[in-house]
Amino acid sequence: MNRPILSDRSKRTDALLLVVGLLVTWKLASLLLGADALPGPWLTLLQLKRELMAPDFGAHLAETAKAFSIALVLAVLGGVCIGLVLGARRLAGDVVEPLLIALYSIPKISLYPIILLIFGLGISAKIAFGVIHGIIPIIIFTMTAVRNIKPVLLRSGRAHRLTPWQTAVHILIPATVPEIVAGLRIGFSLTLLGTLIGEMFASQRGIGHLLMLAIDRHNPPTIMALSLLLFVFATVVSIALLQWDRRLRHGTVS
Amino acid sequence: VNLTVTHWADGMYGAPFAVAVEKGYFKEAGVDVTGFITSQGGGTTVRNAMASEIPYGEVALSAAIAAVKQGVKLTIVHGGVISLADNFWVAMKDSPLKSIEDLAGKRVGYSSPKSVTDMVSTIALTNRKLLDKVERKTVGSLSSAFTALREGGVDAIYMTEPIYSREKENLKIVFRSADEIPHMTQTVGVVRRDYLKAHPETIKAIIEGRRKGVDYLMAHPDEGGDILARHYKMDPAITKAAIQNIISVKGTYWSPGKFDYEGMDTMLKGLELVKAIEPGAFNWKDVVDESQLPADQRSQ
Amino acid sequence: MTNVMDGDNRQSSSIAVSMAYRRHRVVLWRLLLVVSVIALLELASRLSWIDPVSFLPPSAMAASAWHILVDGMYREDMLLTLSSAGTAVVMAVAGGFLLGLLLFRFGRLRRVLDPLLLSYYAVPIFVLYPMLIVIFGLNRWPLIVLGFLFAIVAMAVNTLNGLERVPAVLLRTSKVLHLGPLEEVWLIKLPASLPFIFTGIKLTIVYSFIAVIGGEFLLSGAGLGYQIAFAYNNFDNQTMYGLMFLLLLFVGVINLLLHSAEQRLYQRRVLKENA
Amino acid sequence: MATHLHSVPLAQDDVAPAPVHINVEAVTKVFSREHAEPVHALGPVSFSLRRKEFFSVVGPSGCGKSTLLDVIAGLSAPSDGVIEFEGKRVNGQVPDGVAVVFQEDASFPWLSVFDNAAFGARRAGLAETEVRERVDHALAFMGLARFADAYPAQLSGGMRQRVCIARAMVMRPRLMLLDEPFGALDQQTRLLMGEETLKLWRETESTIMLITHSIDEAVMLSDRVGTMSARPGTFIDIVETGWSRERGSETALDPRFGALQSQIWGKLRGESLKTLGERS
Amino acid sequence: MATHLHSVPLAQDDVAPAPVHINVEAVTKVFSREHAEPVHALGPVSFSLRRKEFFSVVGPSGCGKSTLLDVIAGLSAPSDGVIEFEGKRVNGQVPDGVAVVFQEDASFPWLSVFDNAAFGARRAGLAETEVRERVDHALAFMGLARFADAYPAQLSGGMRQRVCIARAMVMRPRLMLLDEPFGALDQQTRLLMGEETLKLWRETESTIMLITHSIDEAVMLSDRVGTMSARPGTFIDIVETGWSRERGSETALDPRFGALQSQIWGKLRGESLKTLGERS
Ligand SMILES: Nc1ncnc2c1ncn2[C@@H]1O[C@H](COP(=O)(O)OP(=O)(O)OP(=O)(O)O)[C@@H](O)[C@H]1O
Ligand SMILES: Nc1ncnc2c1ncn2[C@@H]1O[C@H](COP(=O)(O)OP(=O)(O)OP(=O)(O)O)[C@@H](O)[C@H]1O
Ligand SMILES: [Mg+2]
Ligand SMILES: [Mg+2]
Repeated sequence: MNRPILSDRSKRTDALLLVVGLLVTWKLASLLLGADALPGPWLTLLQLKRELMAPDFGAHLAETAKAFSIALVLAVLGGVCIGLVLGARRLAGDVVEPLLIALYSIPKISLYPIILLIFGLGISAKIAFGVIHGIIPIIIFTMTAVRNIKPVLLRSGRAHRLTPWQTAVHILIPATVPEIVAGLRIGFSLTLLGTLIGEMFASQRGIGHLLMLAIDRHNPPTIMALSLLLFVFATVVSIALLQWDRRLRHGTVS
Repeated sequence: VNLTVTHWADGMYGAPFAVAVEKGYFKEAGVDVTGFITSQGGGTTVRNAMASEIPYGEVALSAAIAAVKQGVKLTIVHGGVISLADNFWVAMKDSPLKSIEDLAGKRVGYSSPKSVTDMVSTIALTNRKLLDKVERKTVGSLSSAFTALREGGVDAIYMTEPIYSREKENLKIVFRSADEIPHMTQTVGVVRRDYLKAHPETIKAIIEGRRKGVDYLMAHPDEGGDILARHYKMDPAITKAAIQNIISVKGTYWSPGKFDYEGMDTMLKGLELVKAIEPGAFNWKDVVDESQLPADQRSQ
Repeated sequence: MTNVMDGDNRQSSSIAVSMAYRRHRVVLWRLLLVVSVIALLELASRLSWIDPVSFLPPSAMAASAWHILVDGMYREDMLLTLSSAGTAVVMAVAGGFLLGLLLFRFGRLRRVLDPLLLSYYAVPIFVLYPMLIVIFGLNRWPLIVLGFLFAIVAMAVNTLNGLERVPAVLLRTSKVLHLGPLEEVWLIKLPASLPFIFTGIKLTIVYSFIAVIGGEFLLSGAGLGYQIAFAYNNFDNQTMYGLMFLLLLFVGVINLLLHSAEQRLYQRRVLKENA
Repeated sequence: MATHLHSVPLAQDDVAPAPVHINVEAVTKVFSREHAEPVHALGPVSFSLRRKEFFSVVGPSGCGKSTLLDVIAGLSAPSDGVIEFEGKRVNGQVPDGVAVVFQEDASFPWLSVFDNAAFGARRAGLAETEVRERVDHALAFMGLARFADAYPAQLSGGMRQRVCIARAMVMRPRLMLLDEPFGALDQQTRLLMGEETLKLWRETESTIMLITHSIDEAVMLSDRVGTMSARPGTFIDIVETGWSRERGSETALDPRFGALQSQIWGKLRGESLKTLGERS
Repeated sequence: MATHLHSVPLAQDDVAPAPVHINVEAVTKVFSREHAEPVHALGPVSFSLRRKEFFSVVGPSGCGKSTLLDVIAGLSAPSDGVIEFEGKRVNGQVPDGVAVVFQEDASFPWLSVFDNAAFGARRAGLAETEVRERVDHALAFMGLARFADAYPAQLSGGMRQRVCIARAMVMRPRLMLLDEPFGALDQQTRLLMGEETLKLWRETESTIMLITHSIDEAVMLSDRVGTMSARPGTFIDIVETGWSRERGSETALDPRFGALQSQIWGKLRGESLKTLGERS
């Protein structure tokens, strides 16, 4: 129960270990599969540098960043709110959950005509794609967590005459922070994925478009370079969320 | 405004558009074209085109036919790419395969059932009476096709320009689709019907601009290659090689606007052959409108 | 107790009705919701509020689905997809659970891998497809592995969430009772974290299907996903919505079965009040 | 407003009949279980509490005491019967002015001891200085001053329970419902806490209903002690102790103490035997 | 094997010195907390239990009783010191033949009462008929016979605790560690359970260490009672009661009972005051 407190140094060693381990695995895989199928780390980095230097890369990045950040805000706010409601209202949750999950499983690309119809071409279609990809996992994670809160904590909330809003802010959310953060982390990545997929279809700008182009033109170095970029970005955010989670959790786990 | 062009940036269909934008032909004709939209798959491209500010696009003929058959209200207003000059079947450089006849007993990869590559390989092999001697496999997109070829999963795959020109050190052409099927229309220009009625002059301007682009391209293929390279963000050597490669094949590739009804019929038959569409009467008269073409490009 | 339960007949029959309502209200509400949404869509598309080129009335979808089923023309594709997705689900559930356990057990491993676990969803996973072809060859396995890779992390994360929520006193009890590591997993950790595991399984199913079908959609030449994509590109709304309808129905039914199994397990643990 | 008063006479040191603070009438609770016969947990129970009264409930394990508390607090609806608090019907909501300390540990693991104690007061919108003052006082009162910055996971069972009492105390409620709040405390601390509760009760003038397992505690602290039967719990006896408001642990020396204690003891013995008597 | 015996004389009815069953030497426990000074929770504590002894521990809330139990059971490692059970050092593992009932509710919510009680015995590989027999007996013993098919969520707090006791009982352990097992029971049930525990103890011949908050209970049931100081808990007193093995609740009538009770009471008062005395 009393875990040794980790020194910063061992944390740093862990991180280093991870990065080195990944690079080595990558390099080995690349040697094994051939640099044509899987460009190695160095090649990818060079390509990434080239991509970053491209004059209009900034515009693509900005486009994606804008669509993604809006989608993320919508997915997170919507997902957490809906998840809280569905978790707290057992009946509503029971009714809706299986439907939500079933709906989520249809290939979202085939919803494209409908989205095009509603949002037209352009950024709002991309945002919609991002949101529909990211929101459901956030809802499900939040809902599951809320349902598993110790009942006596909810009863305490009622005994303090909390409004539903207060209950959410002061009990449901803090009691479920670990799961919400896990949901956010998955939701974050899936929203990004959704936005990219949206860009592959509905746009001539953005990282997703570049990626699709690279796939269509069969350009493995570019594919790898962009994937690396996305991966590093998502990892950095993931680490930040994790750190935040740890801060919020102090004392909860002994 | 944006125009929709299928396979913009990874196919050769966009070359006249790139030239027309660069040389200001569109502006001269009276439309201010600033960019191009493309997307995955023919159907999406048509949908995107129909949803754009100017609901016009140069799209795959197969997608246009399917759309019309399903009741999308569009009109075909000009011919686009009317030969298969950019379409090859290739093997690895060190492969012994040299011609279509060598494919007997081998495995050939096409993208997916009912696709144009399915159709082209079916027609070509049928013409050579090889269809039952060749094992045809689906290999998906160019990336996975390439991988399959390299790993020996198949012996030959489909290939298109300008990717071919980029990869040509590794590849050799087994046969050219255009040699087997001389006439086949790949793309056409389509417009939403109501828009055509309301703004015929815009469409006329687009067709005119594109035509000048085609003319320039034929007259100055090297400069055309440079322009295309800028728009596609590619190495000019590659685009130049691709254009040269296409021009070297006999017959027209980029139609200045004129329809090639024979090639369109071939496409229609081919689609029926691979069961991509239901067989049945299809009358070009109902969907084609030649009124916006320059006089010299009309059929009669 | 008897004098409370034995009201007059009318009252007890109204109690019976309300009990029946209680027992089935979830199903009733769900039905009501589905029916009203479908009715709305039907109305909207019949009255052409929605462009008929983009959308079909649900009744037409159902009819088309029925037609497809009876006709059997896509049977092979469906079986292909279902078997691939099914394999992916089984692998991902087992693998994800194990991974979750490992991460829970080895804090260091977890600290090392944690940041990667979720960020990998950000990379469009089908860029891996060519590599998978190299590894597994030109067959169904690359798709199955795609489904597996896409789903395993959701399962692992949920397992981890669940394990973290196992009350410490139960783990201490298991130590006192000398349970071996396997027994502890099977008899304590698994049942105690079951709600989270269930969520994991549900998401696993969804993700496996998404990846397999999405993969077919973009990369392959066979399967439900490919047929949907083809119908989509061909503006063949009948077939596309018919197939989607079948898919929805199938995943929906699986989920409902899971949901009801979960409910049955839950009932014992959760306070069910008759107020 | 119900004017029904329980038949037990009022405490001697009250001159005029104190107004009814809470009134429970013919309340029952039946839990239905799926695939099993329903459990009749409580009642019918009828009684009322006077304003500022200290009322204790004792009864065998599983007889429905916690259920009764839930129903009174408005945390669960009775299957039958009516509860009125300050003249208004309690209806699926905890009325204003009521604080509850549950039998289980209800401390919020994500809040420090200080924030736990401050929780209710902050939600009620008290000024932060006022909150700080009250919480400091309550924590000191509970012997937790040095643990203000600790988190519940770092406390012993009894300390956590004290955190919950502090949280209720800070609210200065008009009615306090305490479900075996000293259950995890040692006897001596329990005694001290009992005396402190009396002091609190006198100071704040709140009505208290205390569920306890200790007959001594019940007799020592209360104006009246209700004894419940085995499940389904009903009151088989409500005795008036007759202590003055200024009482303390010295009541234990009063000759009546022993008599009251053995009266309740006698009643309870039979019921507990009944509960355990289901043995073969 | 350690032959060190505690200096307190043996129970009178033992003729020869009983062998040492468990030996605790100079054990301390310090919890380190992140961003806060470490908490010295326990010790140094040294004592030993004889085989078949009934030993009770009383002490103020938060003094380290549960911590002591954890350390003895091998559930957490001491910061310092050595524990030996049956001559073998306890080393991060619960030794065979030890059963523990925790202060918190440790029933498995997904198992029925019967399966909860049968859990340990089934794991130990007993034949199902044997398991059934033992469980039926234990549940009847605990007054839970009619709830064999219920699930913990449908039980009251006291009933759940009884389920956990039944689970430990079914194991027939050589050493039983009970952490305030009757905490959620009413006084009368508690008394009855205490007597039943004595019966169990005599029948099964196991050594029992009981942590309790009730001095009466401790004195009534035990061979020896240890009183702990405020945190960090150490034994400030270990008294021998001198009851015969065949005792029951009638020990309360023994003249020595009162004396023992007030001796412990006296020691404990100061410590509890110290604990609560941190108040301003
Ligand atoms: N949710 C429920 N479903 C079914 N039965 C229940 C439920 N909650 C309580 N009961 C039953 O109601 C009875 C009374 O429970 P309650 O918790 O009120 O007892 P209690 O008097 O507080 O006991 P204790 O002193 O042990 O805490 C018990 O027999 C229990 O089995
Ligand atoms: N994980 C922990 N981290 C920090 N401090 C702890 C931890 N666990 C216990 N403590 C501290 O150790 C001390 C003793 O705790 P313990 O649970 O042993 O008390 P106890 O005697 O059992 O009390 P009670 O009678 O209230 O159950 C307490 O002061 C508590 O704050
Ligand atoms: Mg209770
Ligand atoms: Mg303790």
